[in-house]
Order: sequence, then C-alpha cells, then structure tokens
Amino acid sequence: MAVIKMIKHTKNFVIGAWSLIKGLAVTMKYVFRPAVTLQYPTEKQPMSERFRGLVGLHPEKCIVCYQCMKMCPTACLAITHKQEDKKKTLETFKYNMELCCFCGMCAQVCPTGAIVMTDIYEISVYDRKKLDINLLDAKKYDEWTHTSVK
Amino acid sequence: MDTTRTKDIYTEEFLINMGPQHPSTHGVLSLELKLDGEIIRECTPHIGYLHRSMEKIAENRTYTQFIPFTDRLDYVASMNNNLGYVMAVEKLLNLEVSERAKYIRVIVAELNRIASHLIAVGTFAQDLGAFATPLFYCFREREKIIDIFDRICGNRLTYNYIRIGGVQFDLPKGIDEKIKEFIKYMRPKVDDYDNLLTYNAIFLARSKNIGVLPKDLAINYSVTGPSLRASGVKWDLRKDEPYLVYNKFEFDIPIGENGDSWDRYKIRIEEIRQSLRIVEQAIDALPGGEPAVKVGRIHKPAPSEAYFRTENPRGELGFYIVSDGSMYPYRLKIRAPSFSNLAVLPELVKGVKIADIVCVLGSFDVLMGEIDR
Amino acid sequence: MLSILDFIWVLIIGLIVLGFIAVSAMFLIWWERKVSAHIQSRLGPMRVGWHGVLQSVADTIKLLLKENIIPAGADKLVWWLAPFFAVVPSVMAFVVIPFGKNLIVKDLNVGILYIMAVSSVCVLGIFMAGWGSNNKYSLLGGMRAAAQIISYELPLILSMIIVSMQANSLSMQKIVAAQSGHWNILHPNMMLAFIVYIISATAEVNRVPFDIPEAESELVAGFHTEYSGMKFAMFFIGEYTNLFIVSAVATTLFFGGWLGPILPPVVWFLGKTYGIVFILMWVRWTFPRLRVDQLMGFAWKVLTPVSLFNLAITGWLLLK
Amino acid sequence: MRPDEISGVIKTKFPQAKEEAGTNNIIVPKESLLELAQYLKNPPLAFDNLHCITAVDRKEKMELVYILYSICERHGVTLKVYLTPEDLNVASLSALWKSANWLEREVYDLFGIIFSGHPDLRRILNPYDWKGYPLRKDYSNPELIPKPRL
Repeated sequence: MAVIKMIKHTKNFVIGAWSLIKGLAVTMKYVFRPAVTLQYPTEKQPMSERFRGLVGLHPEKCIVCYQCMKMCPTACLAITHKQEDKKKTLETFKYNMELCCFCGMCAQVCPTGAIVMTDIYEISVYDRKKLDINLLDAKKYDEWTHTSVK
Repeated sequence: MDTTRTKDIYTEEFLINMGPQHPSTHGVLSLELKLDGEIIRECTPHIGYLHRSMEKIAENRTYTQFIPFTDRLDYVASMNNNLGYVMAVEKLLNLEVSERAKYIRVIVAELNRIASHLIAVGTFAQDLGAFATPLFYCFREREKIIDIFDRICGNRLTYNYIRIGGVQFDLPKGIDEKIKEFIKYMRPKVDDYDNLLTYNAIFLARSKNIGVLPKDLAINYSVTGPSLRASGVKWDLRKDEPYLVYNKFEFDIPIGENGDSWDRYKIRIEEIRQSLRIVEQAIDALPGGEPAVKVGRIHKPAPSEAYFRTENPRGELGFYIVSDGSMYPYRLKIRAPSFSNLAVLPELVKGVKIADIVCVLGSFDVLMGEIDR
Repeated sequence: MLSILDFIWVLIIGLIVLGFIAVSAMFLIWWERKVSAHIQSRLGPMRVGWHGVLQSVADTIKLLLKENIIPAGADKLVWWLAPFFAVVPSVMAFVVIPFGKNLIVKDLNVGILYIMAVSSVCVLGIFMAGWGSNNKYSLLGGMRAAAQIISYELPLILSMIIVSMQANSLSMQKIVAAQSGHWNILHPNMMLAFIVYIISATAEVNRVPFDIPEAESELVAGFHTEYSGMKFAMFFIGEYTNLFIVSAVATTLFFGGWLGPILPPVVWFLGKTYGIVFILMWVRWTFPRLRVDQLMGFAWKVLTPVSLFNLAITGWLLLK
Repeated sequence: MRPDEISGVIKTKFPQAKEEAGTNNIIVPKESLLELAQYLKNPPLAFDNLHCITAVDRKEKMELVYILYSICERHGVTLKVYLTPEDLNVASLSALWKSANWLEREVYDLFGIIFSGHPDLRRILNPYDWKGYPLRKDYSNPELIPKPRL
C-alpha cells in the first residue's frame, strides 16, 4: 500500500516538474521574439481614422444650431451667438476639456460636419485654466499640436 | 477579542485593512480582515470608494446621452455595457434593429469578452505571484483587440459604439481580414497560457480547492457568469435566453466541476476559445444592409418599464429602466454582476490563509467601477 | 599587532570588494530588468547609455537624493540597523569566494561553514526590518522570512556537505582543486545535490517562487514596505549581492569554480556565475508564488528527506 | 412556465396578490411578502435566484421591485410592493436568499427603506455618515450639479 502511494507521489512529482519545464519553455520562446512595444515619446502609434481625440471646430461651417451643446452628456460645450437680421454668427465657442469624456456625440450629431474629433491625445497641461479653451481661437491647440501625430 | 493568556505570553487576533490602496484588491475595494497569524477569521468588505452615483446621473440625461456613462461601469468591457443598456432601451421602445447591426454587435461584444477575460487571466496570475509575465502576455494579445476597436469606433477603452437603433458606424473596410488574422494569431496563444499557467504545478497547488463555491450557494447568492458556471451550473444567457443572433452560432458552454478558484480561471480560458469560435462564424455570416435604423436624437418611450439582462464577461448585467413618458429615464437601476459576485466573498474566505484571499478575490474577477457605480 | 602596511592592505582589498559589490549589484539589477523585459516581449530600459546600461546608476543617484521617511511609531534603532544587517553579511561572504587561483581574499579552511554562518545573519536584518517598521504587513513579511530561511537552511547545508565529503575539505579552493578532473555536476548524486541546492538557494534569497516575505500581491512589499531612499537601496543591494553569492557558491561547488581552458579563470568564474544567475532570473519571471504552508511543507517533506537520502548514498559511494 | 401561468398560480394561492395592468408583474401587499416569498422559493415554482431588488420613488408611493428567476425551472417573475412614504418598513428576504443581504443594503442606502429582520443594515455605497437618501426624488444637496441645459 505504502509503495503504491509512494509511486503515485513520485509520478505526481514528475508530472509537476514537467509542467514547470513547459512553462519555462514558453517564456524562453519569447526571449528570442522581437519586442512588441514602442519607445513611446520617440516612436508613436498611428491613430486610426475614426480616432476620437480633442474636439476641433471648422467655424466657417457652423450654422449655430446648438445641437452639439444639447447632445453633450457632460455639458462641456458652451456657445453664444450674435443675431444680425436672420443670420446667426458665432460669438464664442467654449470647450471645457476637463469635463469632456471624448464620446464623440457632438461630432456625430453635427449636421454640417463643423465639429470634428481631432487626433490630439497628449493633452496634459500644467495649468488647469488652459483646459478651458475657446475653439474660435486660431492658436487654441498650440499647446498640444507639436506632440501630435499628423 | 479572543485572547488566550498563559503566564507571560499571549496571542490575540489582529485587524488588518487590506485596501483601498492595495495592489491586488482590483481597484479600491477595502477588506477588513481579522487575522489569527496568517489565517483569516473574519472578512468584511467595504465598497463605495468609486461611487459616482450613475443611477442619479441617468435620471438627468436623455436616453442617448447616458450611453457614454455606461462605458464607465465595467470599463474593461465597455462594448458589453453599451449593449446591455441599449438593448434595455430598445426593449422599452419596442425597437427592432437590422440584421447587420445584430451581427456587428455580436462581433464587438465577443471580441470585448475576449479582451476582458484576458485581463482577468493576467491579473489572476499576477495575484498568485507570477509577477508581470502572464499579465504582459495577456495585454499583448488584448492590444490587438484594442487596435481593431480603435479602427471600428475610434477609441481604445471607452468605446461608446453601440447606439439605440444599431451601431454608430458601419465596420470599416478591411476589418474582417484583420479580425480573422487576430483569430488565427490568438488560438496558439491560448495554448501558451495552458502551458505557462493552467497546468503549472505551482499554479494548481495555489488555486485548486481554494475558495470552493458550491452550486446551491452560488445560486442563492445570485452569483452569475463564469463564476456560476465554474460551480457546475449550465446557465448562460447567450444559450438559455438568446438575444441578438446568438442562437445562430455553434458554441459550447464550459462548466466547472468543483467551483474552486482554478475552475473559475479555467472557465475564462475556455470562454476565450468559444468566443473566438463565435466571432469566426459571425464574420463569415455577416449580412449586408444598414448598420443602424434611423431614429431621432431624443426618445420618449410610453410610461412603462423594462428589465433586460445580457451576459457580460463578469456575469449578468441587468438594466431596469422606468419611463414616465419624458425624454429622461424616470429611474434606471443597474444590476451589476460583480456586486453580487463580491457579496459571496466573506463566506468563502473564512479559515483560509491571507495568500488565498487574494487568489479567491482574483478568481471572481470583480471590477470596482461596476460595483460602486 | 596590525602594522600600518597591513591596515592599508586591508583597506585596499575592502574597497575593491565593495566596489565590485556595488558594480555587480547594479549590473545585476540592469540585467534582471533586461531579462524580464525580453521574456515579456518588451525592451526594458533603453534611455540611459547603450541599451540603458547606466539606468541603475541613475536610479542609485535618485535613491541617494530621496528623503528618508521614518514611519511614526517605528522602533527607531532597529529600523535604522536593519538595512546594515541585510547588506553586511553578504559583503562578508565575499571573503571566501574564489575568483581565480590566487584571486581570493582569504582561503579559510572552513570556507563553506563560514559562508553558511554568515549568510544566516541576513534573516536577522529582514526580521528587524519587519519588526521595526511598525507595520502589520511588514511584520507578517518578517515572520515569514524567519520561518522560511531557517527551514531552507537545512537542505542547503545538507547539499553542501555532500560536496565537501567528496572533496574531503571545507576550503573553497580545495573544493575547486578537487574538480580539476571533471566537474562535480557530472556525478548523478551531485546533480541531485545541485537541484536541492538551487531550490533552497532561491528560497534563501527570497526570489519567486519563494518570495513570500515580499509577496507583492499579498503583503504589498513585506518587510521593506516602509523603507525609502538609500535604506531601500541597501536592501536591494543586499538582495542582489546575495543572488550573486549563491550563484558563485553553486559555481564553486558544482561547476568547477574558476577552472576552464584557454580563457582566464576570472572570466570562467564570472561566466558560470552569471549563467546560474540567468537561470534564477528565468525562473523568477515564469512561475507563480507558493503559499507559506506549501513552501514549508516542500522544505521539510521533500527537500530535507531527499538530501538526507542523497547524503547516505554519497557516504556509501565514498566508503565502497 | 410562461409568465401568465406563473401569475395565475400565485393568484390562486394568494388572492390578496394582484396583477399589474398590462404586465405580468405581481403586486403584493407588504404584510404577505414574506409568506409569498417563502412559497415562491420552494417547488413547484422554485425561484432559487433573487436576481435584483430595487425601488422607484413615485413621490406619492414608494415602489419596491423584486426580480426573481429560477435557474432549475428557467422562468422569472417580478414582484412589486407599494409602500407609503410615511411607513417605509418591509420584511427582509435575506433569510431566504442570501443575495438579498447586499441588495437590500443598497436599497436602504439609496432610498431609506428599512428592512426589518436584516442582519446587517448599514449603508453600502455612500459613506457610513452620509445624510439623506440620494435616489429619492426630493433629495437635495447644495453640491449637486444641475442638469445640463437642453
């Protein structure tokens, strides 16, 4: 009886040791495979066509319909307009990046394609105030574009 | 306090707070442990550190506006959350979506299930002390899925892709080749995990017969998903209450024998294989047509209520929506699978070692974003 | 009486040894990061120097400049002394490591015994760190370390005794000299002794799969949770020096030490040692961790009986 | 069993239980909830899984919703209990289904419904010292951010 038990234990032990060797073989296999990572700040992954980064605006296309502002789930867009006769013109187009959740609903709902999602994704700043930006400002993305992949 | 005092030397239980900042509590879970040396006498979970009052937020958003918020519930399986919520709203609206949309939904949901299970497997190995290597392998494979999602919907974690009435975009050109390539790439990798972890002697010693969850207890605690199937209950909503087009595909439901930590892990590995099968069949059978039914931006369902549950990677995710006829939900309840799965933890860890609590918790693969909501 | 000349001589040798330890520890840290990175399909440090070879230097400078934080309620004296107790024994063990024919600080005639005695002191440092930190996780880590290292000392010593029985000496140089015909590892009983040795040695230096005193995922980082800055660095240096020592001892006992054709002895010695270090690293980045009771059970139920059996067989072979 | 069959079985056994108009949901007076739950748990209906408990604040009344499933019989039922805002007491089901433990704690935390007989009725999602019940319609807190304008 004891002998059978002993043989069983030894057998389990050998199976266990073999499983460990199989594990070692798996890790050794990957030592000789090329790395899959990128050296981030110097190499960058190209973003897809549909990538949703910061919100961008083509002011000339905007018809001031307020659809984007109504759609935004986090209320990060704030628009004001001037009324001249029957023509509406944009006055301000505030975009509070701090609240933005990059859902892309505003771009989807825009009837003229004035709002787009850019591919800027490195959006850390040192000052919180810089996150509240006016999309009509021509230099609005100077803080980030130099790091963006175009 | 239980003290056994002899003349000068005495021992007593001591209290240890595991979390909310702890490497293996999967986020901000806090466990109050009463220890007798290394052995756990009592475990009290404290949750709510990530409570963002999603249900209150939902009462203030339109039905469409709430979709991005569902991404943030179970943030490693956003597609499945989008799906669960959107299906509940569609049930409320009595909306039928196109056949193509259904197939696309199945493909993305199953791909996301694989991604989520990969994280579960990697972090479980990490919890057992296989430091970083399996986790990195899993993330390497997950990255391929993320790349596919990046091309499909434009984001890498919070997808916000599935919409009421269909999906946001049609699949981009050439993505089906990419998905097929991924399936071909993924199959041998799962075998690698088997060699590296599943049948590894140390791994088996650590996870076999630890945290055994019997069948009746699992059902009584309303444990769902892979954790329930590991206890030997053959219950999968994709088979038992098929939604979308799951009844058109051939796949098996893996079930465990003992309901221990190893079984819960093994079920996930097997489900990765089954999901690959489903994706393969769905890609081949993808019909043409419109990816979305034209519906407005604002929905005003008749005053009624709907409960719909889907099979999430972690279990059954249910949305209970009450409408009062306005464009906002009157009440939205999220039945999070991890919430019920975590509730069973104190029962399972009485009398195990401190190293095993990490193993049991890891095998349930709970996610605090979903529990705290 | 120690003359001035002797004193200078000791100082020079001490500086050389310390310099070697520092460089070797830094190299090992860099190498471990590289090995782990390539196992995990990454590249590891790439920025500082060629393939990040100076990364450890940068890290050391960073750690030197860091603030020393003493936890509230710490047992200050014990807390301060612990890192020294972790480093000093591993430095002392260098005295009897033979790098070459004459390249040894002092060829003690009780070399193996000395190494065993000195390396046992390490556990004191770990336990002091665990006790002094006033942290429950650290205390658990310290307790585990004490239990583990004491249990694994037994199979470790038993497997080393087999070698000294074969060589008929406790001196490291004589053990190397005894292997001039063929290396010890070629005997089946020595092979078994080597396997027992390498498993126990992994446990002695607290590496995966026996890293339960640190146990990142259970005890956060065990005994060095509360340490920061240079004190943490000292634990790190102690750990990597220990890693070097156990590999060097394995080389000396089983792989013929510095013996080898053509190349200079030092190259042979370091080559073999780093080969064993690589195996330990490879194991570390592959396996999960054992639980504390399984670990103890393995030491007492498997390793100790096996090495006792091996000892009996070796004795019988020698007397035959 | 089909939902209408289940409600038929329940109505014959418990005449005080009503069927909600247009659905197959069962409305139970709160006094007979525990009795009904006991009946439901055992065969022939065998609802072994208390899936979800939630509440809806209808202002004039508080609606408590229990969603039950049976994994062995593969059917489900929804129970509703109406509570008046003056008396928010109801029997706890945590002795029958252990999943009720945390689910009832959640309802207590968010709606302030007291489950008598619950072993450990503490707050669960909110901090233990939180004031008020956030999901009630009359809940107000100066820190609440107003609804995004639409």
